[in-house]
Amino acid sequence: MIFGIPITGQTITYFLLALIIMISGVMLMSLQKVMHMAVALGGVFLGVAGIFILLGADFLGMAQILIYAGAITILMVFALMLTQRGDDTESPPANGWRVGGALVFVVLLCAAFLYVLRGTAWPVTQSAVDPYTQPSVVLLAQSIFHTYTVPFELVSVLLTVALVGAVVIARKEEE
Amino acid sequence: MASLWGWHTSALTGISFLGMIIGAVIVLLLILGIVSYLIYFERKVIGWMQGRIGPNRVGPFGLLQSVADILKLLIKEDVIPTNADRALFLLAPVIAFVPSFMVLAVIPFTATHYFTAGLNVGVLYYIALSSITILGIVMGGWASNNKYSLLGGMRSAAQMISYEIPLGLSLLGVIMLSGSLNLNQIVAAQNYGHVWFIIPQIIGFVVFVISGIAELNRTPFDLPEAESELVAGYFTEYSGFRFAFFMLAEYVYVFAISALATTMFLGGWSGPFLPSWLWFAIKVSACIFFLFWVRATMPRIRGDQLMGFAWKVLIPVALFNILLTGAVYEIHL
Amino acid sequence: METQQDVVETPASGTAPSAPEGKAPATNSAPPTAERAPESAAPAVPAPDTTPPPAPAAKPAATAKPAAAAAKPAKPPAPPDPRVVAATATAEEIRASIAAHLGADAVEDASATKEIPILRIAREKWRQTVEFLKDRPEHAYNYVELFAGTDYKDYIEVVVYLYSTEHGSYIHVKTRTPREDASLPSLTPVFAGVNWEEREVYDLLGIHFEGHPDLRRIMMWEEWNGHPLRKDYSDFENVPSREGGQY
Amino acid sequence: MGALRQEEMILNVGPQHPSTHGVFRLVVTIDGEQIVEADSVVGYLHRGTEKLAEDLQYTQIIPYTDRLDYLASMINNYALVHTVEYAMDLEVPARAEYLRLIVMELNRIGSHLMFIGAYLLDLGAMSPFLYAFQEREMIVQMFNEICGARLTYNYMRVGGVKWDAPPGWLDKVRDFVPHMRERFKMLSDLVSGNEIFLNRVKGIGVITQEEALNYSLSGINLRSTGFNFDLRKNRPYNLYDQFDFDIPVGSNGDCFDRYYLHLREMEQSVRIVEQAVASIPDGPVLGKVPKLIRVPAGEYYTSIEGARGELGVYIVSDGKDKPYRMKLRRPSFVNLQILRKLLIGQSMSNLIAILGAVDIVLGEVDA
Repeated sequence: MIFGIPITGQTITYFLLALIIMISGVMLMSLQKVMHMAVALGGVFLGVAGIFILLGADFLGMAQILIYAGAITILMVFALMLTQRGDDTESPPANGWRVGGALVFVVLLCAAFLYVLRGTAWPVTQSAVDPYTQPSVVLLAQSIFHTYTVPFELVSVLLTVALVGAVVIARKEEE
Repeated sequence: MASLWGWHTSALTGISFLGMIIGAVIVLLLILGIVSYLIYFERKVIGWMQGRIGPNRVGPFGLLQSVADILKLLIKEDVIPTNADRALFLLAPVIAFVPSFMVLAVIPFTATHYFTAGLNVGVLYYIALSSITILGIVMGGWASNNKYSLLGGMRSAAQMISYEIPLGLSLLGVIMLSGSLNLNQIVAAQNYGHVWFIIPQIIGFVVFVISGIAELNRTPFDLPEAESELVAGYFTEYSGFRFAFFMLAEYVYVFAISALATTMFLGGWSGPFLPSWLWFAIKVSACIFFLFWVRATMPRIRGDQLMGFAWKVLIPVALFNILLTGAVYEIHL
Repeated sequence: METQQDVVETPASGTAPSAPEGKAPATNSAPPTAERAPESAAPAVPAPDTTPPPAPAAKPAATAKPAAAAAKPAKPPAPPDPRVVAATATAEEIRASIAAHLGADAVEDASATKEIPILRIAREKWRQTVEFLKDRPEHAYNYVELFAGTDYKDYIEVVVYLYSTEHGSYIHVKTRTPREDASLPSLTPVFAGVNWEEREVYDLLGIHFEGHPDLRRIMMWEEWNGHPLRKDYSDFENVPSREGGQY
Repeated sequence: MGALRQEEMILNVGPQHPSTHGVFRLVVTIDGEQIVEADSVVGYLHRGTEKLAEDLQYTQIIPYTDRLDYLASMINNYALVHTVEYAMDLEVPARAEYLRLIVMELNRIGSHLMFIGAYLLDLGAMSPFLYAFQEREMIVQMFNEICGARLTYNYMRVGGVKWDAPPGWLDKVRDFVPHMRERFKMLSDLVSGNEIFLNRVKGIGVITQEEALNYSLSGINLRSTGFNFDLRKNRPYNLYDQFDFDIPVGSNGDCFDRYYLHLREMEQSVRIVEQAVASIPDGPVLGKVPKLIRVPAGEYYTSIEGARGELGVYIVSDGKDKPYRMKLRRPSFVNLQILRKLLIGQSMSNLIAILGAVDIVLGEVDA
């Protein structure tokens, strides 16, 4: 027990993942080259996926890896490869005001987060999802295809319309 | 023993965690052995298909050829081009290589499910992690600061993202029939039904094989490393053990995709008389042989044709297969 | 130009001595027939297969033994090769045709080697004449077989072998340029296929082709000194340089 | 969208590149994967054969011709000796002419086999290359027996050939004919109907007849456009007018036609070899030739149908035992010029299909 948190495999994993996300996030902001930033972003996505899996949402975690860490990161890298190299502008040198301002901002932000987190009464689910007895895939499928069938279908129609619209616009520009 | 190897059914304890580590190391070493002989097997098979002998100098029947090759690659100088993006250049082979081993965690090698993580989203896990490899390939191509590498990396990004979609869609039919994303349960479902999913899912299987070969970047879809056009594609600048990483990743995926095909469509480890691991080995070998056979036979497809084929043929066919499976499933049950 | 006239006046017996430095050997085998050609044009048709010639001891054989064979010079008045006679007649016909359209000074000389008619074109009219030969339907020489340049020490000669895919006939046109500031009109606008050939001639013989779209060295690199196929080229004087330096 | 800055990339294909089959450099400017400019850079293999020849006696030049189109050295040998014989009006014994014809046609088969293998290798098919090499090996072995070399034969002499065929050699050639016929079917079945292959070569790199003539193309590059021009028929040399064979002609002028004509042409070569072996007479293999060959003063040009097109030798002689000037009309060099025109506007993958089909040998391009 450290700071009232039990030391279990789960907590260790959680903190490791949190560390990965934070480091990747900081790198994402501080690295010089756009390509490196994209890779750091991939690290953030992977860490988030790990958190999802830790919380028993394994389907969501895998979807996160597949779509965000896989497809979206690669899409960004792909787009960066097509653009010109060497236009990575040097960021202005850090001076005292900047660093100080950033520190103050971070402290204020952390305080605000802490206040909100502490002050909210989080709902606790009674039936903790056990990945072995009740796969999250089944739960997800039931809520999508039984409980929320109509909204789901409406969303898919919306997406199809958006897709067709995008194709039409792209065609127009081609001509 | 049961507690050591039983991590796929029981909760995580200290002893099963140890077992997990040991199991992972065993699988790693086993796969390394399999892969090095995969390369030997490929060279021999293609050699025979072309009226040659194949490697026959190192060791009896050339059996140590791959060992010698890997050893040579490991002790070679690690060349990093001057103008390469050093960090990414070093990182890329690792990013490409690690997921190739990670995907093997969910493959049920035997009936006892030793060394197998009974992940409930096993199929998705496979597809998700293998997509990370693309990132490694693209990064390697970009970081090399070589035009051939860049073109190879761009081609593989375009190709692998495109072919991931039919690959995933082709597996959906199997998932619908078995009602699970867990590879163990997919094998079990084939045993209950006494029919391999290749029979009801023949369309899905064909789409799977084609897009699987494309995912592997192998002939006839080996554009990213088309040696007659792009020299060696994304790993043109790589040498030594970093090159070996890319190479090994490729061959681990050859094994992995064959294992996935076996599990999803060919009944996995199940079969009469022989032990389950042997059945698995036989089926995987047959799949691998098929890949080699295709490589020795086919010329290379062209880039635009490749993309057109994925979007205009494979994805519609895979979608149609899903529709058909759903309809038949509804009517039948 | 002058040497050419010399040769024409000295018949076959004088061939070997007249070309001691390799000057103007081009028309040596043909000269005696130049004037008589029109009369004897009728009978002979240019024989297409020439490897096993039916008349081995014809006139060219006589000229073939300049110094070594002692017996041969004894029969200089050998009958003219019918192939040469016919070809020269053809050459004269074409010369007349060119003269009618491009002026009498366009063709400087008409002769023949074996069965091939040879026309020597004035340097200024080089491109017009070749274009004329290509475009006129009665000539239609639309295919370049050979494009070669030769350094004759006094001048540089460029030779083009033209073939008419329509008529199945060949012609051999050439022109001359002085060695100093050697230049010729480029044939590339007429025949796209001589592009590299002209670049090669420019590279190895140093003829500047005016109007060539892309006149660069092709075999040697850009910094190379001199033109290797010129007869006065020496490895020692023309030390190759790279990036401006010597090595 | 017009405001988007388009960036072009310059890519050096070669001088060391798997598909250039030698030291050939192609500087392509690509926009994405589309070629907007292509500049061929040759000369890396330039040995100055023409300059060297000016200091060599005619017999001494023959080995240098071996190095030009090193896949068809016999034909190169013949191009030179043929011009010298033509200039000197030499008569060549019949048996020598037959032997020359047989080795030239065998060499043509070997060269075309090499093309087919290498072309399919460029397109990503690995096996045909090795299949093609099996028959090529047989041919090379036969050459080894008749002249003692596998690649640079130096077999022909002015007035004949250096060696008569060893005992049993002609029987080997005779047995080779039916074997080769069988293999044609196999080679053709292997890829000619493959959907992927057809998609890559059909309609790609189309040359029109006018272009082909304007660019002085010869050989299969010209015949693929449907223009029937083969010097073996149009201007017969050697004994070609005595044998029965056809000139296969293409219709579309695309890469497929060029590939397919190579296959078809080999069949005709086999026909010629079959007839020649059946009727070869006995007799001497070297005619009565002076010890020191002197070509009569004058300029001479003859050309023959090489494996890659019209192979010509132009000799300016001043009556001495060495040529005053020798110019080689190398078909690969001339044919390669059209590459730029074919490439612009194509994609990078088509580059390989087009470059391969033009069928060049760098030893010949650079001379």
